[in-house]
Amino acid sequence: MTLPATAAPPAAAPETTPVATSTSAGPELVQLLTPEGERVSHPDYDVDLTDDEYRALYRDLVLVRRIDVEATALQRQGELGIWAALLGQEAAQVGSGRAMRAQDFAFPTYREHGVAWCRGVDPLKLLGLFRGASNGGWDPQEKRFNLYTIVIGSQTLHATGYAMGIVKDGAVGSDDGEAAIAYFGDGASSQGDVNEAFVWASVYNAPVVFFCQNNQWGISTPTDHQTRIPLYLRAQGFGFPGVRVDGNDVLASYAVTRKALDDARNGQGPTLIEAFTYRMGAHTTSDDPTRYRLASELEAWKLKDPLERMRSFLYKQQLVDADFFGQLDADADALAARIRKGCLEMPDPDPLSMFDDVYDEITPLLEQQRATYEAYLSGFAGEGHS
Amino acid sequence: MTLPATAAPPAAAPETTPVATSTSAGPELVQLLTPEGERVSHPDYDVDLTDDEYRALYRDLVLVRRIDVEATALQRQGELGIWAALLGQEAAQVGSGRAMRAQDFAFPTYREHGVAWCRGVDPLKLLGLFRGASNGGWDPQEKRFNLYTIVIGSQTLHATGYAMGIVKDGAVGSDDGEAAIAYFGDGASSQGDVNEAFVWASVYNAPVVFFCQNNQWGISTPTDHQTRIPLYLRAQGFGFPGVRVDGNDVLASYAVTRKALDDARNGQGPTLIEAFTYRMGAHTTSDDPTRYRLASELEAWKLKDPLERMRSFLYKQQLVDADFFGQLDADADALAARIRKGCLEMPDPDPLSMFDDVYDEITPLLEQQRATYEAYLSGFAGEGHS
Amino acid sequence: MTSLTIAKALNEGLRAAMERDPKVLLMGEDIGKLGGVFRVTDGLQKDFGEDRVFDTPLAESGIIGTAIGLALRGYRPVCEIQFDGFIYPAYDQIVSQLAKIHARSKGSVKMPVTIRVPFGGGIGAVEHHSESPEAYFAHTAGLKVVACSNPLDAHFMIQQAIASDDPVMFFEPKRRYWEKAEVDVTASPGPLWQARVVREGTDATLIAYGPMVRTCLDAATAAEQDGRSLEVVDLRSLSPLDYPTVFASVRRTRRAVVVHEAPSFVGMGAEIAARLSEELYYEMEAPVLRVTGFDTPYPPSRLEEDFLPDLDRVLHAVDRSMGY
Amino acid sequence: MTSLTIAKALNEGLRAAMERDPKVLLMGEDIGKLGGVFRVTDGLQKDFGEDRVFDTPLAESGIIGTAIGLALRGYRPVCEIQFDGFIYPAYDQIVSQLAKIHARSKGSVKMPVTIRVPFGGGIGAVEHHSESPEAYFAHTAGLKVVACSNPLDAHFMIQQAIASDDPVMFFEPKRRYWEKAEVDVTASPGPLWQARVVREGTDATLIAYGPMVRTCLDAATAAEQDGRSLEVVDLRSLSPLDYPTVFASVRRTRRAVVVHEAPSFVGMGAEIAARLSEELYYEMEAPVLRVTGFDTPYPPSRLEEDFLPDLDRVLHAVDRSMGY
Ligand SMILES: Cc1ncc(C[n+]2csc(CCOP(=O)(O)OP(=O)(O)O)c2C)c(N)n1
Ligand SMILES: Cc1ncc(C[n+]2csc(CCOP(=O)(O)OP(=O)(O)O)c2C)c(N)n1
Ligand SMILES: [Mg+2]
Ligand SMILES: [Mg+2]
Repeated sequence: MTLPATAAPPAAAPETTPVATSTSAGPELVQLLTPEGERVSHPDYDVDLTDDEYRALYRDLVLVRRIDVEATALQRQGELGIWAALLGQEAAQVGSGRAMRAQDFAFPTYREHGVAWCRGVDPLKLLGLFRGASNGGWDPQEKRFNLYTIVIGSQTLHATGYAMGIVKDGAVGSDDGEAAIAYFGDGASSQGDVNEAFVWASVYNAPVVFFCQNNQWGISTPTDHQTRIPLYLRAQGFGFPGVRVDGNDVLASYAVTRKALDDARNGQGPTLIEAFTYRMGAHTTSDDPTRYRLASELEAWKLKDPLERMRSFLYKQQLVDADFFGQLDADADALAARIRKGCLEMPDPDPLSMFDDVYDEITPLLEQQRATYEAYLSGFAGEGHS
Repeated sequence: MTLPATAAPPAAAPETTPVATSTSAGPELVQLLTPEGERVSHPDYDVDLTDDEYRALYRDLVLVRRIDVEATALQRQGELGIWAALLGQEAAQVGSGRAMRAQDFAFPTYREHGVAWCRGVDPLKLLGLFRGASNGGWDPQEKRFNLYTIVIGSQTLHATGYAMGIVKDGAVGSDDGEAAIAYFGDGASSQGDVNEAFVWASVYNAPVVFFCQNNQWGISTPTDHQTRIPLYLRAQGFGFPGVRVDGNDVLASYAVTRKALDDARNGQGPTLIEAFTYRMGAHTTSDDPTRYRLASELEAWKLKDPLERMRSFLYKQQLVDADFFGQLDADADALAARIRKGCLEMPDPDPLSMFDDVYDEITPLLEQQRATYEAYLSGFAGEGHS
Repeated sequence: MTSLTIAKALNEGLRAAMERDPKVLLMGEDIGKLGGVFRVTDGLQKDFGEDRVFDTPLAESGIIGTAIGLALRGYRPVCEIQFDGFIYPAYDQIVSQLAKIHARSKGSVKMPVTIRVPFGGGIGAVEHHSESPEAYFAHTAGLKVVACSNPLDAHFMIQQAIASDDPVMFFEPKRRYWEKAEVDVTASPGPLWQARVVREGTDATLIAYGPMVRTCLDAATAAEQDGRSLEVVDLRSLSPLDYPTVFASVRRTRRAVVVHEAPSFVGMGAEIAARLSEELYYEMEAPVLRVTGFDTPYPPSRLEEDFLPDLDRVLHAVDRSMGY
Repeated sequence: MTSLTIAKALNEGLRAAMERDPKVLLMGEDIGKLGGVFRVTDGLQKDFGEDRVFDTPLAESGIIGTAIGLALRGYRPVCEIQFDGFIYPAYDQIVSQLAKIHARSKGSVKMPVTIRVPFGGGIGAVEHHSESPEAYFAHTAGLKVVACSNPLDAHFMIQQAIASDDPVMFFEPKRRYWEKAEVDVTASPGPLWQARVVREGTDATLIAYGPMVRTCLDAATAAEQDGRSLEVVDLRSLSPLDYPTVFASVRRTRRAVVVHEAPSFVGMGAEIAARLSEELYYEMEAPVLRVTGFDTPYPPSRLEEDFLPDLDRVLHAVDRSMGY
């Protein structure tokens, strides 16, 4: 029996100019909150949060965006080497980040500032990385949030291996079980490592959730250059469930991730979540998106802004008042000020620290290079390696 | 909307002892010839061959097996370093190999002796490789059959790139179009490269057929350690068709491959074919399958022998007589004798040839190493590199 | 003569190669509309079409693996790897496939694939964007490895690399992309595999390639004030390595310092030092010294000036060499 | 004392490591029921269960990538790469991830991952089964690289590698797997990172590791007949490299020949020659010579005896060294 293609081949040969990426995700999209902030229901997913929790989610969205805006400004002022903005992806990140339970472990790429926030990583640590003062600097074990991983896709295997370890530890099969969650992008879906992670996770039935933020772009490359069918369908080829969620809907992102993580911890194995969202800013502060995408696309997506719809929802539900927003603005200002101050005051690392953590115990070669360089720095010409 | 897993998660955790691999492939199997040699029909596939063509296919099967047997014997006698037998996979290889048209290009692994045969590669060239006299030695362009590729999976990308070149050349879109076919195993399906090839082939709609011989084993590793769903379903995740064919049925293998290649050449893009078959021998002559699989499994598969069923078919159709078999035996004997003689007489390569084809033009370093070694060999201690 | 940056000189070189041979293809991540993250392919997709200049899926093994297939089909693919640190997923396709196919086929299959790699540090980037992986490839038989250091070379070397029937790893000194020089695009370049004495001197030879050539030239200028005359050799090709030019220089100066950004241990400098020590055993006045990045991962960028060899460290090594 | 082959000594070493620490896991292709293609893990799955000794899918990047995740979870994975030539698909995970995680995390994440690699030629195998990729890893900061040459070392070094909190590339001399020696499993081994003088001599030092140690010992025995006394140093650890032991030996003999199967260009021999030439500049009587595989892809196996350094080529180099 021939298996029909799940989608027809692309009408145009793929080498023709790509059209603007899709702003509509199709009927398979899980949504609990419309762009207008209307609560809608879904047969398979729901959230039942307290008023405080709804407010807290919105607060996260606002604060995370504020961190992002401040970091972008600091980069413009020369304080950071580069910054990868999460603008537009706040809901996908906060929704999934808050869906994690304390015992879960996240494996981010380089743009998961919102997830970092949910895991209690000080935003200054993130800035330290983009400033070039460190490669992260938080303790992954303590935060249960791995260091940022820049080589596209490689962290998906780390997450899978970690999840295999959860199984070996017997920490799976109940509501107290643990799970791992791997973040990656639409572009990353093409990497061999990501697909190997799918193989391993399915074969070992590992408790890992693959959370793909399809923000429509991998730098200048639209998603239709990475796949000709919706990305959540990739999971079909490996025999585990895939789901497409509205990544600009914090409630749906929360609900879908919560379910996938709970399934994983209960022994149901992996799920692929495609969070359909949009990178509203440049790829990084070094990028110039006007070279490759239309302003109209951004305009269309602005109507789906993840903060706006949650704000409307809170209003409509009468969960907030002017005081709430006043306090939140003040908190955001304070946070931004703290970040700015911390960044400006951030010391450069000690040059000699370069030699210290290459190995668990320093090697003779590095000891010699360290000593020579120390002597060199203090103006005494050392012997040996120059 | 959650996409249900296409198969339930494995009941047992995958780390428990794998059960013997499946001998039954499920109803999705495309079959045109039962193990008993009955011709059956299939709604989507058919062959309509002349009597000569039917006989020729059987002849191929017999001769290819004879080559294999002879090579195995030569290895046992120390004439080859190793041999990777195709025993049991003759029908998948001859069926697909004969389905290729003259203009198509095949990218084999290391076990495609049957395909090599169909492409007119002298079996002695294959023996030369396993003897250590060369790494192949035929001209891939002339035979439209690439050199054997031993690093698992890597040739699938070469085939895809070649197929992209077909598109660039405009040699696609009609019955005269060209296509590439990439051979690989069930084990190979786990490699990143193979999955990247699926990404690229689908995105570029490249005229390439992925021909996976699922012979149930990757050395000692059963297929259920590589995937938890049937392998032909992998294509679903990438948006192109997948089909499972009875790889012990030469007619079905022919029909399915013919259709996939024709679809490709006509611009329909890639197809994944899973040829469900069985490695009846050891992985290679270095391997000892008694360490990891049950004799009963082999016995079950012997009932599906690809030669037997074609032989029965020919008998039943009264397409053959004793003369035919007599002549075929004589031809096989002659072929085996020629191979044996050629192998025994095969000269070792000239040691200095080692330096010649590293680059298109020899480099000074290699020139020096070559000269020094030449002097060394002739007993004159040369200067320089020793 | 036009004044060109290295990036622009490469761009023009690519253009010339594409005009000359319709089989030349450019492929890589974001090289089309964006023109690559360094704009080296700027405008080429517009002018040559999406069939010849195309964005690939995000997978480096896929890039090199399909380039091999395209080469087998008669094309001459020029692959861009976005940054040095992202070449490793393609490592198998480069060292086990691309490098060996010519030998494996006894010369019947040519592999005219060029792999462009912006390499080295000094741009304040995050991890994996400042690596110098050239030694890995130089150690691999079957590959040719070159590095340009200035706009003129950039312009011609890229064309020569593309014209080569062997696979060429083409390293571009990313922090020098915006340095300008006059380029006579009508000049006829010497062989790709030849090193060049880019500054003459008598007291010691500085041996460098890629971004460190500029550093060595600056060091030589500075040394002049102290009355020291340093010769600078730009290797240009790392594999094959033009030892005759290097030997000739060091025979004259009798002292050599090799400079590169990559770590020292089993690096290019080791090879050059080993070979010079052997061949010029009776002719040198001092051991070959190495000035290199430290044997650590590339550090966070606030420390890169400490990590990278600079003028002072080069001169310091020259002092040491003169001390023998 | 028991007489053990290298393969069996490794097997017993793995067993001891697994008994000592329940966090030790073995993973790789065909290491379970089959016991690996060289039977190094023979019987271990049976005794320790499929949870601790498991066959993986056929994907080397997956093996190393998931081992990293397991290490993060507190395990000590020991990964088998089936043959040297199949390590390259895992290259990114090894050099960009595994090697850097300790530094990246400023020491907060340990990566006690051991990667076992049967390496080198001489077994009459087909392409990709006889490679010596150690230089690639030695050039990579953050990795430790060792090679055993005899059953005793095999037994203890594998245990020490597993006990190390740093990632260790563990190279096993595949053509020596079946060589036997007496092993006292109750002995207490010296540090993993130390080279060892395995034969004393006065005229020149042969420096080798892995499979070439036996070759050098044989050469030294043969040289004795000619009245020549050769010292043999087994490096054991390639990175870090125990230069003090090497220097001490060469200070005595004043001559050195480095021997390895890998190609010479930018290989381990280059590093050792460069460093010796610098440090023992006034103390050597001849340049350091290298006896290595040629700078070609590993040839078809009928030519491997030509490619591989053998006793004669080693002695020929000694002659050359003595000629200075
Ligand atoms: C292996 C590798 N190749 C290339 C890059 C350079 N690069 C950084 S981000 C990026 C695009 C990533 O796209 P996507 O996965 O969609 O993530 P996004 O940036 O959109 O969040 C590329 C090509 C890299 N970091 N790693
Ligand atoms: C990258 C790589 N890893 C490991 C090997 C060693 N190896 C050779 S064949 C094989 C199993 C292949 O299984 P499969 O793909 O099913 O092909 P089959 O041998 O069954 O035809 C392995 C692991 C290899 N050749 N290449
Ligand atoms: Mg993206
Ligand atoms: Mg198989």
